[in-house]
Amino acid sequence: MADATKTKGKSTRSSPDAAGASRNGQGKGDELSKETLLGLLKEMLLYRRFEEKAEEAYAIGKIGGFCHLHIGQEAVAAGCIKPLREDDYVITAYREHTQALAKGLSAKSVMAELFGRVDGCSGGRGGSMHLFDNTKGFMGGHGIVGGQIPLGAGLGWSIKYRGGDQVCVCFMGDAAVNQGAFLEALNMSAIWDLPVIYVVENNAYGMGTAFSRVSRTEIVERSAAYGIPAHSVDGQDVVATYQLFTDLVKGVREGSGPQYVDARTYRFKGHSMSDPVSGTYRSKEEVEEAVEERDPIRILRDRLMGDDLLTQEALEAMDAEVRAVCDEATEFAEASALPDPSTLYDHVYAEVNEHGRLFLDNRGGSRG
Amino acid sequence: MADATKTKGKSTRSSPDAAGASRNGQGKGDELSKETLLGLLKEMLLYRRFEEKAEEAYAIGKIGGFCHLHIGQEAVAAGCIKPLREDDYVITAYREHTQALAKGLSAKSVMAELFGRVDGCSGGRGGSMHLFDNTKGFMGGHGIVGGQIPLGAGLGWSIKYRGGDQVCVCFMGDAAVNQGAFLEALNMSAIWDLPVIYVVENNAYGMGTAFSRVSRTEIVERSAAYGIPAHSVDGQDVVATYQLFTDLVKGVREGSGPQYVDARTYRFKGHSMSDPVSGTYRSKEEVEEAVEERDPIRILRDRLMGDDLLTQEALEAMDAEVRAVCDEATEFAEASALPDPSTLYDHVYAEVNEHGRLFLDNRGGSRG
Amino acid sequence: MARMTYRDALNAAMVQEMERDDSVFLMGEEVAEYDGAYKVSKGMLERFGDQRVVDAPISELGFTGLCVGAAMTGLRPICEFMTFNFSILALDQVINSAAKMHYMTNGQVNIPVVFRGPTGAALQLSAQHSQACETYYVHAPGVKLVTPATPADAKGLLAAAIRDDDPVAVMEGELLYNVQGEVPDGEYVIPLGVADLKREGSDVSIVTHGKMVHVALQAADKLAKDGIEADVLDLRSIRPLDVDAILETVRKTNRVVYLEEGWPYVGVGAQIATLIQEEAFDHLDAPVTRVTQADVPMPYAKNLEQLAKPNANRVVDACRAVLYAGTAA
Amino acid sequence: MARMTYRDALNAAMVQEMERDDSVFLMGEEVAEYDGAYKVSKGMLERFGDQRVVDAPISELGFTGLCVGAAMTGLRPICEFMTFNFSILALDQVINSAAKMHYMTNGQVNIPVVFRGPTGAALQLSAQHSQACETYYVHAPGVKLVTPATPADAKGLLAAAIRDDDPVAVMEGELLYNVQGEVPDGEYVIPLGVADLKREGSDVSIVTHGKMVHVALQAADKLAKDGIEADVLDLRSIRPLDVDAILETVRKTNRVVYLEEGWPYVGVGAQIATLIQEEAFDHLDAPVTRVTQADVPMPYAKNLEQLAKPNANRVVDACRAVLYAGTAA
Ligand SMILES: Cc1ncc(C[n+]2csc(CCOP(=O)(O)OP(=O)(O)O)c2C)c(N)n1
Ligand SMILES: Cc1ncc(C[n+]2csc(CCOP(=O)(O)OP(=O)(O)O)c2C)c(N)n1
Ligand SMILES: [Mg+2]
Ligand SMILES: [Mg+2]
Repeated sequence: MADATKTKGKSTRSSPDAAGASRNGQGKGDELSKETLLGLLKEMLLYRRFEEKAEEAYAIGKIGGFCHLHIGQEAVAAGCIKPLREDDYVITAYREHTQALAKGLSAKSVMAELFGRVDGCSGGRGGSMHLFDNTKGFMGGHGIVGGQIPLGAGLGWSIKYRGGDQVCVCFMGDAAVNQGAFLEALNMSAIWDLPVIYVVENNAYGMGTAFSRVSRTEIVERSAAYGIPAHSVDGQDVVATYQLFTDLVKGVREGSGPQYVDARTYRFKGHSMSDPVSGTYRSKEEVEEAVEERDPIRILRDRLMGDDLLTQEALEAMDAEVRAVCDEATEFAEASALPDPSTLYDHVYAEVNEHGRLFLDNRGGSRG
Repeated sequence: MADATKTKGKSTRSSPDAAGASRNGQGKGDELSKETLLGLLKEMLLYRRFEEKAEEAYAIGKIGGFCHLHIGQEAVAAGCIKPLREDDYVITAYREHTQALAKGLSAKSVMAELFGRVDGCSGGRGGSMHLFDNTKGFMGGHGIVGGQIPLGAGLGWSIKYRGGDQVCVCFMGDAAVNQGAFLEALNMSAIWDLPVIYVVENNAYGMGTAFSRVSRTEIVERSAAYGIPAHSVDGQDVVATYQLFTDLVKGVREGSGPQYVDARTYRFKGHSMSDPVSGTYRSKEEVEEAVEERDPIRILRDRLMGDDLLTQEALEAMDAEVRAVCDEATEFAEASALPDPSTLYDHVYAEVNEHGRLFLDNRGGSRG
Repeated sequence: MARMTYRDALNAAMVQEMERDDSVFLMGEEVAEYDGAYKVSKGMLERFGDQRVVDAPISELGFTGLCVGAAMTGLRPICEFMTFNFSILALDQVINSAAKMHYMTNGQVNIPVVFRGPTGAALQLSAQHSQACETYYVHAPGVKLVTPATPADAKGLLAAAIRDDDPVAVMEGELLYNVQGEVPDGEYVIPLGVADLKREGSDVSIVTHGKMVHVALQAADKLAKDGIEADVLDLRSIRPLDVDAILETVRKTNRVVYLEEGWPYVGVGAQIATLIQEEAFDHLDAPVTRVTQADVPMPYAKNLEQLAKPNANRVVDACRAVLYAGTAA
Repeated sequence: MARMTYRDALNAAMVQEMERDDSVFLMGEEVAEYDGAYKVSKGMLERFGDQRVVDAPISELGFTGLCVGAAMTGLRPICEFMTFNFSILALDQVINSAAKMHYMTNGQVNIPVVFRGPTGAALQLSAQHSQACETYYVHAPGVKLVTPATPADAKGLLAAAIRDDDPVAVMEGELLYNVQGEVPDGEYVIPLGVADLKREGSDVSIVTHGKMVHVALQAADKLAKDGIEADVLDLRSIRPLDVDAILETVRKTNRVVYLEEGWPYVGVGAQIATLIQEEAFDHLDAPVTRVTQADVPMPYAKNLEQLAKPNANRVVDACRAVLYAGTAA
């Protein structure tokens, strides 16, 4: 993809324009240190191996419910999140395993959550769609399409209210831009100048519906209505994404106000584990071509090898390392206990008020 | 106002561009027949006198609840609705007395509704905010800000589904564009090419909130996100509005798909009868200036007198005539009976199914 | 009669009604090209074309409102929610438009819309995807609600819902779609508001609706082993309500357990229990007892989820309790 | 003690808590420059500035979600709905985010948000503006709900709601804002979940909440003239519920009328009636009887509206009915 980064709309910042973008993109790409580049590769490899493990575990019934893999989209997670500080916020939808890893959650705690175990990052109560770690600024994991967008605005509101210089990155799928919550949250972010970067992970489909069937316009055109600068990036190019976000995060930290990013990517797997990879809505060929040409890991690997920054041996060593991390995570999850049944009623409320009893029962009685 | 009509965004139709608009506007204005012009004046006078009567009746407790006057905005009702056929649809919010009159409801049936009487257009059940007349294509009268927008899309859907050439005009206030329903309805209208004209009655305030405080962008910029052509018109200029709508309605009837209009207007009265005309949110001076310079009736009157199409005597005769209509409507309303108490439970459902009783009681019992 | 799944029975009802009446169309997320998220609308796009089987954007409030608007003109939309969980976003259009319009217009406008899709919990879908939504649909007058439990009821009730001139919610169950059963051939319409005695007994009444009918039948089997015979009354319709059928079983057994999959607080069971004590106070030998989901958001972990859901053993215990029969051995 | 209106008592509670805790802010439509649609936040903009008293766009779903998101980080938003009618648009954020988040996160995240504004009917506001919304807020576990009836309760309960670590809905009444009463000075906090016996009697219990407390007291006065003494129990808090107080009055009088302004079907009264018969079956000498809004969308016409609303005479009749005392002369 030639133009890795484009900026559109009333950009009030120093973001590169469409023409400059690819130049800058390439130029700055070379500026990233070898360490950073190898770090990004290793991250993405970790995400990939982690989800392959999850896929296996799902197949044998160790993981239940819905399980939405991010395979193919790893560069968006690494590129958008790695430029953040630990105290920055990330909030997202239900396709969020790799985003959680990117924000610093351990593979163990995420895998244990997928297994529904007590050591999971949500104590086994949340599952795949509701990963949370408050201490790492990872604010979930939300299952209602678009529901996280106003929440993300609220995280931004809180930063501003407290006078902090944190940034909130709020992810959503392309289909979420058709939810009313999108309008309401973006508009409030604009009028109150909230430090939020809204990222559309534009994988071109919401389940079986191509975005072009539910919109006359492009994703990148959706934020101008509120006066929020829009940027487009090739979300398979982790370097371009990382660079764009390094700039955007810096700008937002310094007070640029909300930003909007169309990260063009592709989902290599089915919508969820119960959905075939291809079907009536997209052909096997389409998927195969994407896997062949748009694999973010392969793209970075080839580039690093081409630039003599990576050898086959080094790659294999790296892969072995992340595989070991994932194996260990799986063992950890397996060994972790199921939640204690006596905790069923915990955390419905912060406390059960001593003066009144809550209605907590499932035998039809009224007492807790 | 020099540029009475402007068109913006991806207009795919023959709508005049910004430069041509004012020329055309003026040009075509002269083309309206004397009869049409006098008819528009008389309509607006009727709306004004009608609402002055309503104001009086409210003051003495004949009308209850919320009552939102349209005074100052009459040209929008006349200009947008008079170009329609009887079988076209109008759907709108709660500031809709004059729109109902414009769509052909009698002053009697509207006034009786405001009085909560059985001869009201909604049988006294709806009141000021819920005027309906199915037979005239007047589809209400809705009280939830933005609620009517998806309903309007549905009316458009129905026209298209049935292969008709009707048009639906869906009104909303400026504050309604910040509701998520706006995004969802406009987007669906765009992708399905529905025959709907969305009109924002842009009176610059939603209750006490200036639009500029809840938006970084202008009303007219809000439809491009969905690929719907946008038009701006001076909503105090009934001629410009009428002409724009004559064109738009023709276009939509012929298949142009949805359109979006920013009708710039001003509310001369308080938000509702319980709200003072001016207050912390807008000064007395601001209102006085608008009343002085932007009264749609005065603007048309001056123009007609300037063009020797109207004399003072003719105006007075016209005024006397519409006053008589309103007096008669008030007497009619006064004389109309309250709804029969035995009808309280009618029309909750189309029928009470004979096989099962509905739960219809207010004494705590379970029987109807 | 033909043996078919609940899924196919729903499909058959929609096909039957769309063949019969041009004003019926189906709109919802993934209903057309994808054949429905749960394949309920399989083959319908091909059969009826994309004007009548329509993929909606993920805009629940919007397409619900659109369907209600279309219904104002006499069309008969079937508005599918991928699951009712997502329809909470659309409640304003359900309550403020669909439920109230007929009344506000003094009967000028009917809203013959159907809202359908699965409600309640499937397996380990966690808190936001496991909610039973009956209460939100029946509190406001103006909407009807049916909850078919079997393939035959699915066909007959959905057909009736489509023909009805009022808004009708049809709440299905993801876990019911594969259930098999005998379904009458040809046009088959079950009037709304008629309960169905799914099993006859005389000692205790298990009153229930929807997916829980199967749990109630399991419980009745277990009870039968101990010589306790239960009436299992499937309400089928929550509005309108078959008050006579409820009172009849109460008068027969004098003991009632209400079983529902949703939360207890202002659940359907609360309404039915209140009704029973209002209307048949002197016929009750024990309080109407409810078995419901635990009053917690649905947890993901398998063991907690099982604990939170009602099951046959809890129903058995509740029946024994109202019979003052002690817990099962 | 000072005599003040309910409106001023709410204002006092907000001012008190905002002075005390920087993390509290108020957001809603018209709350700042306009002093609140019902002037509840009068003077607060001037006092606290526009970062803490914030006019929101008409985006109920959005600003509710924003408040919940802010609460995830420990802020304590007071989210005002101009009326709860409009909050139906926001229910997804109330139910799926606010109510479930603490549980889904295994207690990592608290949601100390307050939702407040008037609920129920005022005068002739017609169907879409006259809805009592309690049921929608208490069905799902995770949200608390209080319904102050007097100025003192308004101050004490709102303060408690703001200090509470859970989402708390505070439902007020447009028709209550001008009610006067004695209000304790200084910091005044009423614990959530404690009912208040507003009048003592021994013959019959009128249990109620919110605006209807005043109707119940009127009814009790009327009954007293016939020598019938009623307990008037104001629940004040619908979740958590003061079960002990309810059972105490039931055990004392053995006869209960539940009065509420909303619809009967799965209303709060249904829950309370069910609870009472579950927990105090043997203490009931008559069915728990409900007086509610008629099961119709609220009509505009004055006479129909009056017919649809509960009133003291209907409460009197219901009390006489549970006393088997025939109708009043
Ligand atoms: C409000 C709502 N409607 C429907 C669904 C069911 N659903 C889950 S994911 C999904 C598609 C979302 O697509 P997109 O936003 O593009 O994200 P992606 O899955 O491609 O990452 C749908 C319809 C839901 N979870 N929430
Ligand atoms: C969803 C919703 N929120 C709030 C209100 C209360 N309300 C009624 S009118 C109004 C202002 C609307 O302003 P605008 O859309 O500009 O229309 P205008 O009154 O100027 O005609 C508000 C906030 C409402 N009716 N519905
Ligand atoms: Mg997508
Ligand atoms: Mg306005």
